[in-house]
Amino acid sequence: MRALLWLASIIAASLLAFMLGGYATDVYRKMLVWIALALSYNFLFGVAGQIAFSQFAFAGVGAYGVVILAHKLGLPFGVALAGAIALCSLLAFIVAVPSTRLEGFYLALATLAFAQLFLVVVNEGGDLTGGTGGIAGYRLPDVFGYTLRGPWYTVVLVLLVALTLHILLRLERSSFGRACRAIKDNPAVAAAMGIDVRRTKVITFTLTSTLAGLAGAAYAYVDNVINPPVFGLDNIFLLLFMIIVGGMGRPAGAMLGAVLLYLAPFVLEPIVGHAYLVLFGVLVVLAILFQPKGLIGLIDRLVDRLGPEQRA
Amino acid sequence: MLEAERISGGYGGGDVLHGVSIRVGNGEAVALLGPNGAGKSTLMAALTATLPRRSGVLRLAGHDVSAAPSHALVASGLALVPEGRQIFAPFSVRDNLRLGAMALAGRSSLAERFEHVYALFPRLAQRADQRAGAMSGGEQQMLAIGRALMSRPTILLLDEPFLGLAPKIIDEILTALALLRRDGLTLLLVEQKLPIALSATTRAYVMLKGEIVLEAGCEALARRSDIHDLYFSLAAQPAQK
Amino acid sequence: MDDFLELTVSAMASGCIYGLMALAYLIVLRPTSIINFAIGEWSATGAFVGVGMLSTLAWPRFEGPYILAIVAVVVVLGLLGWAVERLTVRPLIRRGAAVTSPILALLGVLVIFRESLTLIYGADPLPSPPPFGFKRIEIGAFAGASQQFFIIAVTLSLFALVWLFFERTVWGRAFEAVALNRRAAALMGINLGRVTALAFAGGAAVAGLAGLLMSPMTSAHYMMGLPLAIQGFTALVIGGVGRVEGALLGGLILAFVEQLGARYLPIPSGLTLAFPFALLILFLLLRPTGLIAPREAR
Amino acid sequence: MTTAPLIKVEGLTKRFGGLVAVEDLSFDVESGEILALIGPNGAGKTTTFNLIAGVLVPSAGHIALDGQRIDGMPVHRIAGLGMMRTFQHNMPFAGMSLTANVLIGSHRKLRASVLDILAGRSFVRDEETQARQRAGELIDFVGLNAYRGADVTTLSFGEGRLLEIARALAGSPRVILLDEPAAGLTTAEISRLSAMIRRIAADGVSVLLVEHDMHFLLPLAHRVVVLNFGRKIAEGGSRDIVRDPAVKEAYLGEAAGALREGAPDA
Repeated sequence: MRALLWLASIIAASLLAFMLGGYATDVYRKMLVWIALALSYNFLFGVAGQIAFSQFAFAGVGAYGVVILAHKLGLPFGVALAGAIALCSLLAFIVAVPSTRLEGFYLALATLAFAQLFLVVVNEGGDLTGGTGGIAGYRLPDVFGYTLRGPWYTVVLVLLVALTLHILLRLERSSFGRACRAIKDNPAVAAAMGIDVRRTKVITFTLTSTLAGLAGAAYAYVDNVINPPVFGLDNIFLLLFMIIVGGMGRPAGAMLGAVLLYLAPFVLEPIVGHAYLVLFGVLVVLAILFQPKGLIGLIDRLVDRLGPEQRA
Repeated sequence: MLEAERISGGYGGGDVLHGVSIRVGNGEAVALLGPNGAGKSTLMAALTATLPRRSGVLRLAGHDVSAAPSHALVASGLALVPEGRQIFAPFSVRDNLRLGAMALAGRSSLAERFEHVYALFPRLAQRADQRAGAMSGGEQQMLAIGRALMSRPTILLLDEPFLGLAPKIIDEILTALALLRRDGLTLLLVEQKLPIALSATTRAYVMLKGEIVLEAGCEALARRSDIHDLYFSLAAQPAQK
Repeated sequence: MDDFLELTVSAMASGCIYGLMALAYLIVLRPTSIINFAIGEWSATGAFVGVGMLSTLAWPRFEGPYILAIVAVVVVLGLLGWAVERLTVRPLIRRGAAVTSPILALLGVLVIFRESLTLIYGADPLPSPPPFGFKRIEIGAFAGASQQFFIIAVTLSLFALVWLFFERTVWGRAFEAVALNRRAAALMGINLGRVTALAFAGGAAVAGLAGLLMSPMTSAHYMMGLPLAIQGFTALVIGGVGRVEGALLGGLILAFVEQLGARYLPIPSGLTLAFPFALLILFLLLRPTGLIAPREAR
Repeated sequence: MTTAPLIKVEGLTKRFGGLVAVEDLSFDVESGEILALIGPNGAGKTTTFNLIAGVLVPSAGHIALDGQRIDGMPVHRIAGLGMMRTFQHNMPFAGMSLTANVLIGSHRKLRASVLDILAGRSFVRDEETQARQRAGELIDFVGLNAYRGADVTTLSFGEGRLLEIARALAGSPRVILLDEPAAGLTTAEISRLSAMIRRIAADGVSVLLVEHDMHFLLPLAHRVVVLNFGRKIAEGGSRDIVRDPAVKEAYLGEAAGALREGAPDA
């Protein structure tokens, strides 16, 4: 039953790819990447309670990694992709081991510093990273003989979201997810219950950062262009806001927040111009003040009121 | 002077205090006795609004101050010497005392307060510039009391001020409290040990498990043979209506 | 050698700005435990308020309008900081929300401020006139732009004032008392809500002043806030999150490392941008308490 | 009771700066024994409790669990060896259901790694099913089955205390440490708690508790250790302890009063 639901959702989301054209496809694809990133960030921040600012830096490692390995160094695509993801995991692990030792908001600062370092390195990477201009003019090679172009690449992105969601849901519903939530709520008590707090934090950080790297690698072939600003701090704020507005700790909330905040500018910009960003800020403050469970919490309440008997 | 009616409250989900009522008359010295865990310190926190009261009425000199925040209570004459002294260790003795007078207006009264406290505890005057945390436990306790007196309170609450002190220091502090009483200060003393309470106060409440189980004059209390059993909850708890 | 002395002046000036930003963090952080990233945007706001003031008045000479600009920045930013505390932080503290809630809410405030600045002043940088013009000044062996000396003088005076406030006034003591022991501070009759509001107002005013002082070198620009926020924080971590003098020390160390590195290390200039981050990571990992440890509560 | 003690505390000392909170304290706890630590305020009970639970590291002396030294070990490893605890102010994991809270207690017994979970290996599911079953039994045992799916923040204080106990038991502990378990409970709740603790001990689990409520504690404890000023002043059965003059003095200060009167001009 559940498997059928998954299949139906994937097919529906893929079919949409074939119906959209041109500009809409581009919007749809980027939205899928945002959803994938929001999902993994939600696990890290919403479920495990780690405030990190490095999600886009790891997406950048994935994107730059695969493009450089495949197109600058000419490695076979499969090897390049695996290499980029492995690099992500390794870097995330190196960042996580010392910084998860830090209490509270210091993790945020350490990861912020890492994210900024990554940008400096990319900007100064010369020919290898293309500097501030980034890298363009490459194309996704055939993968196992398949040419993934047009809507078919959108299907790849749908599968990316499905895979991310699948992995994170499996984790969240396991003893590991429980341990993460316990640590978020009270690390000292979690430790007293026999949970290795640091180990759990390191695994969570490494895993979600690797998923971000995968999303970044996928993003590299959306426009076949990558450049530094995409992986900067502005986007990490937006990602954070998506989760706060959608509902911290809930995958459905993260997806909802990602879709809404990604699409909102397309509606709002013609009306209010850049002021939509101010609205985002206001929305976040209001959410924290009045609706800490986010939109998904609001929907829960609505569902409760409409059909309390269904939820028992 | 101080009237607390049916105060309930506690930390987290549960109530530590179950409808506690006490009265302290003007110029009176009252003891709050009871074994540890009875809720005495929680009551002090509730009376000074450092713990949110869930229900109950608090009146100070006839005025309803149930909704007043801590700093307003201090300004209206209620001061607490908290359990464990809670002095500001890195600050000098003088700075600690000065902070005690935060609620006080006017420079002349400030000088008068310093004089008053230094007269009461001459040792504090000698150590005015010393780092408070470097003093002995007894001196720190004197500082804690002196600091509370700086706000010119009309009622002083003391939460186990004698804990862990040498008998000589205990006597010094008892003497100081007697002087304060003579000058008309109202006292509410939280204490676990009977003899000390008896020597400093005239009336006592006994608290057990968040409830007042006994109210009696100190002399009558001293004659009761079952006080020890009461502490250990072995005697039938006398119901207090 | 001349080269080095000139660099010293310029590093001192940058270090002072970083130190002011660190101080702005510190004033808020110490009594509330809240890290307020929005102070970066508040410094940008300060720059715009100051420049706005100057451009409507006559071309500034220090005797006249510039002091008005400074006053305007301090007053406007103080009010803004106070308002932000009232509207976002206080309700969260009242509710007993986790300390991350106000920090996240302040990230929302950050975006509100930055985007409002672009809406009001546009995305183009506004040139900011320095109070003493663009002439060079030489004091003994030291030489530099007049603005650099101005920054150093104002910062050192301000730090002296703030240090005196914390060490010598009862309200400064009250701030520190709240940091040491909130409950005992409340029992002294200290109004915790007022301390928090004052902390935000003071932090915002200091940040705004830093922005104004910085603006003749970079122009007032809506993007100027974030780098300042990060550099200020780095300075704070280096110096230690507990003490006023640590903020200044941290700022100076950061600036000297940056500028000496850029001048004398044989690496591409762009890479020197990495110094603050490398330094921040190093300190977070090796000495998270910073160089000057906060006072112990016991 | 078995021959070798399950917990062995020897020469335990803890200094905070100049203050000696616990000094040269030694005692044993046997398997299945209920041992209570009591003493007036400031006696060092909580410090001792935290030393044994691994929250604090002793300045001197050692603590062994079943022959293995545990002082200085990280808290989660001590729990992993089978020492579980409750907290004086209930510490439920907010935002998790009651069942999930209890399941956290079973963490030390679970073998599934992240890779096992991601690979969807079958033993992971079996393990989880078993843990859930055990959690269900424990929720029954403490009498909270009406609240299984409830948000734990809605529980009363007494119910929260029962949850703490169920959560600690979910780890199938060899020792359970109870920090003032009766504090804040009603009389009816306390008598249920007593019965529950007796049953836990009867299953061979050692119970070490810090407690103020003598009414609850004296009939319950097999043995009582009395502390004052960080030192052990008495040890023995409940009745003997209550009548011990040193204990009387520690609590009521009669001798201290006499001493004060005898002191030369102070």
